[in-house]
Amino acid sequence: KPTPDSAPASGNTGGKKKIAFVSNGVASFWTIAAAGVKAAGEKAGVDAETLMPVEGITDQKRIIEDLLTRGIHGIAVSPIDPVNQTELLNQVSRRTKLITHDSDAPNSERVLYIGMDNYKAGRLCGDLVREALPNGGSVMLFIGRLEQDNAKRRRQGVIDAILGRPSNPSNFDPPSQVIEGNGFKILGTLTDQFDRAKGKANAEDTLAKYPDVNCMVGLFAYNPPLMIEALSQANKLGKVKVVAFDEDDATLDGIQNGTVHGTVVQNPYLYGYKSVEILAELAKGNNSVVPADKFIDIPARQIRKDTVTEFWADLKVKTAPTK
Amino acid sequence: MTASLLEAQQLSKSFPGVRALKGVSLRLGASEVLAVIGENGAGKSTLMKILAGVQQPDSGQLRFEGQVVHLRNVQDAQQRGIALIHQELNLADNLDVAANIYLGRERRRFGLIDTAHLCRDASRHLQAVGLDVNPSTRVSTLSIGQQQLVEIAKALSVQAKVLIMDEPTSSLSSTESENLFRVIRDLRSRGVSIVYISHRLGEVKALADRVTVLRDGENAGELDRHEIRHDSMVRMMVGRDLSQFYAHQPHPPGDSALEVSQLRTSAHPKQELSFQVRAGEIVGVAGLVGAGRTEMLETVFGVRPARGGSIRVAGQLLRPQSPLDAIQAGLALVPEDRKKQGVILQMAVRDNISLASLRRDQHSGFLNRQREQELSSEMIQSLQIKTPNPDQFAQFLSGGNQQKVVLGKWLALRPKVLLLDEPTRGIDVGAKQEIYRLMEKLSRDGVAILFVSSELEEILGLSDRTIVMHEGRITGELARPELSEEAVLHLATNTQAIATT
Amino acid sequence: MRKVLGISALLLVVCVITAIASPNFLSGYNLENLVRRTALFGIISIGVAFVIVTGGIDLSIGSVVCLVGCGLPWLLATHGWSIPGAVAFVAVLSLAIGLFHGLLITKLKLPPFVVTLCGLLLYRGIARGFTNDQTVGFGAEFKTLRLLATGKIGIPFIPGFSIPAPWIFLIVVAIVAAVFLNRTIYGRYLLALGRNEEAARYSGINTDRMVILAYIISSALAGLGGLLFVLDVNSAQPVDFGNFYELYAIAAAVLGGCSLRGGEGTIVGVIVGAALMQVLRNMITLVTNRNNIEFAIIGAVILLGVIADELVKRFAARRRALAQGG
Amino acid sequence: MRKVLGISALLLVVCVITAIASPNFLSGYNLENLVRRTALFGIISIGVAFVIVTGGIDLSIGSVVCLVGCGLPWLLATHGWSIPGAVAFVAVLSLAIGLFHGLLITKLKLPPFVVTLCGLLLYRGIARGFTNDQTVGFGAEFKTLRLLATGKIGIPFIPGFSIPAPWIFLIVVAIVAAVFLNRTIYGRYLLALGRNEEAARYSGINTDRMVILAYIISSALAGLGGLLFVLDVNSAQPVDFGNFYELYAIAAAVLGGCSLRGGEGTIVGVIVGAALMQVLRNMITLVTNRNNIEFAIIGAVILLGVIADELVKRFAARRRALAQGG
Ligand SMILES: Nc1ncnc2c1ncn2[C@@H]1O[C@H](COP(=O)(O)OP(=O)(O)OP(=O)(O)O)[C@@H](O)[C@H]1O
Ligand SMILES: Nc1ncnc2c1ncn2[C@@H]1O[C@H](COP(=O)(O)OP(=O)(O)OP(=O)(O)O)[C@@H](O)[C@H]1O
Ligand SMILES: [Mg+2]
Ligand SMILES: [Mg+2]
Repeated sequence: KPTPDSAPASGNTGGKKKIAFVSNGVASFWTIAAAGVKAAGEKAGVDAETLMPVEGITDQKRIIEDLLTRGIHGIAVSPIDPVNQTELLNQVSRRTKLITHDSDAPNSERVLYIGMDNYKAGRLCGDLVREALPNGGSVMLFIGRLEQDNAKRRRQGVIDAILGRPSNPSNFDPPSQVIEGNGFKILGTLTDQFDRAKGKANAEDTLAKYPDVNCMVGLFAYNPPLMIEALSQANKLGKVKVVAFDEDDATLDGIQNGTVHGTVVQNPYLYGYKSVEILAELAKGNNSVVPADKFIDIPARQIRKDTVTEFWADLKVKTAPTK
Repeated sequence: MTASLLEAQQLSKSFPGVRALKGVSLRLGASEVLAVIGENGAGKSTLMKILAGVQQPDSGQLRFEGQVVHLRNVQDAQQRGIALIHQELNLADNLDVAANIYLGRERRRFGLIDTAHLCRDASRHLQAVGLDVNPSTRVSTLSIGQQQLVEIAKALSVQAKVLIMDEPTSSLSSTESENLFRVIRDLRSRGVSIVYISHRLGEVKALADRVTVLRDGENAGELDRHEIRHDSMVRMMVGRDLSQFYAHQPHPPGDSALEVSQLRTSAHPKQELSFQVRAGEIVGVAGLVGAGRTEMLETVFGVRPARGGSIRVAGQLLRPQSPLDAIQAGLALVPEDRKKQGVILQMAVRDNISLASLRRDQHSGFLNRQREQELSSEMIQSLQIKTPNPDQFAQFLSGGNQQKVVLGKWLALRPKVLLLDEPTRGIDVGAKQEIYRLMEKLSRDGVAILFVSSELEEILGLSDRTIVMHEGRITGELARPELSEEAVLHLATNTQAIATT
Repeated sequence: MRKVLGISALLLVVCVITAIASPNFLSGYNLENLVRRTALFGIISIGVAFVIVTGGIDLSIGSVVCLVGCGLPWLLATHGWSIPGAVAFVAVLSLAIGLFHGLLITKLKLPPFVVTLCGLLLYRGIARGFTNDQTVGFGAEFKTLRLLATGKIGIPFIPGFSIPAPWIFLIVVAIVAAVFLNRTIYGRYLLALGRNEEAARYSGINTDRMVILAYIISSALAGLGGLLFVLDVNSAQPVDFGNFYELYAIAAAVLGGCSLRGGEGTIVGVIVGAALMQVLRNMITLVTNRNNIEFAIIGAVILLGVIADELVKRFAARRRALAQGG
Repeated sequence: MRKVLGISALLLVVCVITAIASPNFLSGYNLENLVRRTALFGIISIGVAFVIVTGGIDLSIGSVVCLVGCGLPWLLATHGWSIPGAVAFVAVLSLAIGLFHGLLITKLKLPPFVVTLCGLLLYRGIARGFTNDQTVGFGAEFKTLRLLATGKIGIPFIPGFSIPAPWIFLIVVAIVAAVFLNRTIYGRYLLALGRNEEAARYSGINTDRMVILAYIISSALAGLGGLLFVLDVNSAQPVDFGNFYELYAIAAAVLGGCSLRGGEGTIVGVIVGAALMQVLRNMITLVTNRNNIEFAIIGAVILLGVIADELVKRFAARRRALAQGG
């Protein structure tokens, strides 16, 4: 066992409890979560804040270390690389209350995991593709990055559902391979490293390379809007089916006016809200909030034309700036 | 005739567009001072670079101590005992004097540089060349003349058998030069052979045992000790006779063109400088290296801020914040360091010449290409600039021709007051004559000329009046009748000021 | 010209290879896309070329793209400014940034690398600050304004290909820039001071003012680029919008014959350089099925290109020397 | 020395402010973290300082960090190489990269900016290629090897603070580098050729060899940095591992008094520069509630720092001149 570290186990005594919510990067998705964090923090009477690392895993580690220095009563982390970060997470869990959200680290000593199963969500998305193309067709996938665990699983879920394979989250199809089956042809997976101009270029290049492509699937929040842009500039809106992930305004707008078949939404607001709520309880010493399977499921949902208006209105209320 | 120590046989060397050497031969005996002379661009520096391993010949061979040698690089040459002082300064000015002197030959103790030892050795060589600075001074704080002395000290420290000096005195005044000659004679008496290049024929006469003359990249002839005379050298170099020396014909000056009173410069803020130059007058400024002459010109020209005092050009008060202000008032300055301040090496000769006049000749912001072309052809012709065409980059011109390009740039402006800082530095006799004639013509046209020179001959021959400086102040002014070598030297070295005007 | 020749040859080779490998490369749609992307990157590359000509460097370009790209939709969509107001504001902002850089570099003599590196950190940070890391965009509005980037002008006799609007911007910017650099005294001043600042100053050139001007041009064109980029893609995320674009811009300028030592540069070359980078990226997506080695390929092609260029140059020089010597 | 003084003063000010604002800043745990991060960044900054001293630049550092950082776990964990084999391999790889850069820059006379920019694109691309964009890491294994980065050495009389192992690496590297640069002939050659390459060559120095050596040192230390970084964080993603580190390294070197014109640099200054950047980031997380303006603050502080430094220098010069003139 390592020697006990000298970090202050808790922050300044007296004041409010401090809770931190650490994302795996910077995105609108996380700003919705931050709204949940804030709301729950106010409700529970704790100091809750959201931190987003810019530079990947090194940066996430640094932020977590600095939070421990500052003294924190509870921390919710979306580990970028759950397998290799187990040790770091274990160190954290020895000093403060740790939960994981969005992406789990099952082998670590985290108290519980809040989130959804990305593979399952991916399958929901794949089902939307099959709905959009009842007679099959060619599909191109777009995603920011592939090396993140949640991205990999999400993409795999889409592929497996499209091909009608049985559920097996440990599948992995190489991104450069063309996969055929079940009447579908998955042309490939293009990444853009969060460069939007590149993301749009990927969609355009797909239209150039495969003028007859039937469906485009955008798996990171900003991908579908870029696909819509490319399609509209190519006058192909409506001719190529669009299936989306997450709840960007342009995506929801597209569903409303029929250019996007549907999207799969997670509930980042609840990730943030639940994380803070539970950490606040844990910090008080109330362990009864921990379920037996240490998993709080916040399932993904499919949004189609019929449900989009209601969903959007609710989202606007939750993320409205509170004065 | 002594046995030859270093021999070059039929060396040829071409650069893109130029054949610099066409089968040149040269012979250097033991313990002799061989002067190599020739017009600008004759190929002297190229030949020397080949002798010192800096460049390799296209054909021909070298013999050293009777053996055929191939000098692939500088180390090869240094190991054999051949050292070169380059025409242009080549110092790392971020390092101190001692580090520069021993660069590449540092003495080490336990693998580390023995700084104390280096400084001790360096100060010996500095003393020899008469440079009184601490060996641990950063070179960037030294004036050009001082840097040149550092270069010489560096070459001395090599303990070479053959020491090649390419225009070592071009920015030295007579005192430092005399010092150098003493060193050279001393070296010769200790068995060192010296190749000496200079455009100052007086020096050649005083020093050389033998003279080799180059013309257009070929041998033009040799002179033995007893044949070395001014006219014989000039004839061989230029291929014809030139009048002995250009003697200035004074003519009555006009109104005051430049009036400087109580000017204080940033280098010597305690000294006040006052003088006047009238239209059509040529005023020389003499002094030792570091006397503050360059500072003075640069302050008048707005390169450096004045600390006080006033400048009037044709009666108008001028407060130059930049050279642009000075130029617009009718001033022009041919700066001392042509490589840094004068010429833009990677730019065509034409563009260099037109650079300062662009503003005047512009068509509401657009270039006037035709005028540029005219100006540059005019200057190339009147200054006899040796260049294959006006599009040639200045960097491929010989040093002297670069200097003419700089002169051309300023003459193209037709200034009212022309400030010249060592205008003939590194220029051959023929071109010098041209420049003197030009100065004469300009002064007849009413241009006021203030020129700094470390060549006493030039000061004596050209100036209507001479200002002498010492340590930042004007120690005296000599009108033409009082002008003599002794008088100038007295004022330049003696701190006791003689009452001015 | 010689320098432009080498890079143009490389561009041609890459185009021919791609056209053979992918029949869709020469489709009107793909060419339109390529032209638009080249135009966007070309504009920012021309800007940085001016700074490089002075012997300086501008690392802040990507962040200026980000600041303008996030600032414009933020002002328009989030804060309801009028279009003229918002555009004028980001324009003035870009100019002010260039002025700020130029003043620090000339008056305080700070190294351009440091000043613009701080700019790189600062402006993106500011954009992240005011947007609070939220994605900003136009949604379905401002269609007319967006025509600046998404509009197309049909050509009568080539069906299937229309000129993307950014290309018009690029052509105008390029012509003005080329005339400025080669035909005006100020361009000559820039070239002169880029090679020898001191000599230029002694020749009566107000070098400080010219250097400041170069940084203003660079920031202004980065701002224009940022505006067109965001109008094209419709939304911007402050964390990554324009990331690394300074490197692409500098690479395009250098490929196009700008010397980082200053004093050299041609506008045509810069555009060809920008086009080369875009064609390479396009090629990788069209021809291969994996785009994760895209940067490796771009790096390798550029490197091989400059190596080949250098070797050809040497070979030619040797041939000439031999011909002359014999 | 004067240059180091300014930046040290700035570091001190930032430390004092942070210590006042956050009582935990001076805790042993935090100091340990700071020392470890400074050590990691300090090592790569010292490397680039050598290149900067020659008047060159190395933009490939971040990508070398990535290549080594991904390559090591890939060889060890994914391919089961032995520890000595894998470490030797990445070491040789780093040296070879430096050699490659140096040869292109000296023998082919390609500009360092271009060569290392291509390196930046190339090496990360290669890492992405061989890992297929997958995260690589050590998992729970290689604990002993990882002690190189995670180990701590207790100090008898300061409880609660132990020296992180990377600090030992930094100290060794720094001492060797400082002696090399200031006391050996090779260091002197580097300084000389950085200011005036021709003068150095005319003095019989094999300048090409020295320049190559500088690039080898830079890549080697980037490789060492990459190794320690990945041992510290336990896994690496080829897409972002080491992203922008070249800029941080160059910024640290320049802050620490290296002139990008070459010929100047102190090792101590570089370490202080690296420390300043780390303390700033630490401060932002400890003191403020938002870390998205972190880069804005770093940029602003560096900029204010160099501006203040310049103004103080000028003020002092004016005082001296006045004293003299009066
Ligand atoms: N690197 C080069 N590239 C092209 N041409 C060159 C180069 N070096 C010298 N030349 C040319 O070779 C010729 C001889 O030049 P060199 O420098 O040897 O003349 P020089 O006799 O030393 O003249 P000066 O008295 O002016 O110093 C000149 O025409 C010059 O322009
Ligand atoms: N850049 C500089 N930095 C510091 N001191 C300088 C600088 N330039 C000149 N000096 C010093 O100022 C004094 C005057 O130098 P200046 O060059 O004006 O003299 P000069 O009479 O023209 O001599 P020279 O013939 O060497 O040019 C000298 O002592 C010199 O060392
Ligand atoms: Mg010469
Ligand atoms: Mg002088």
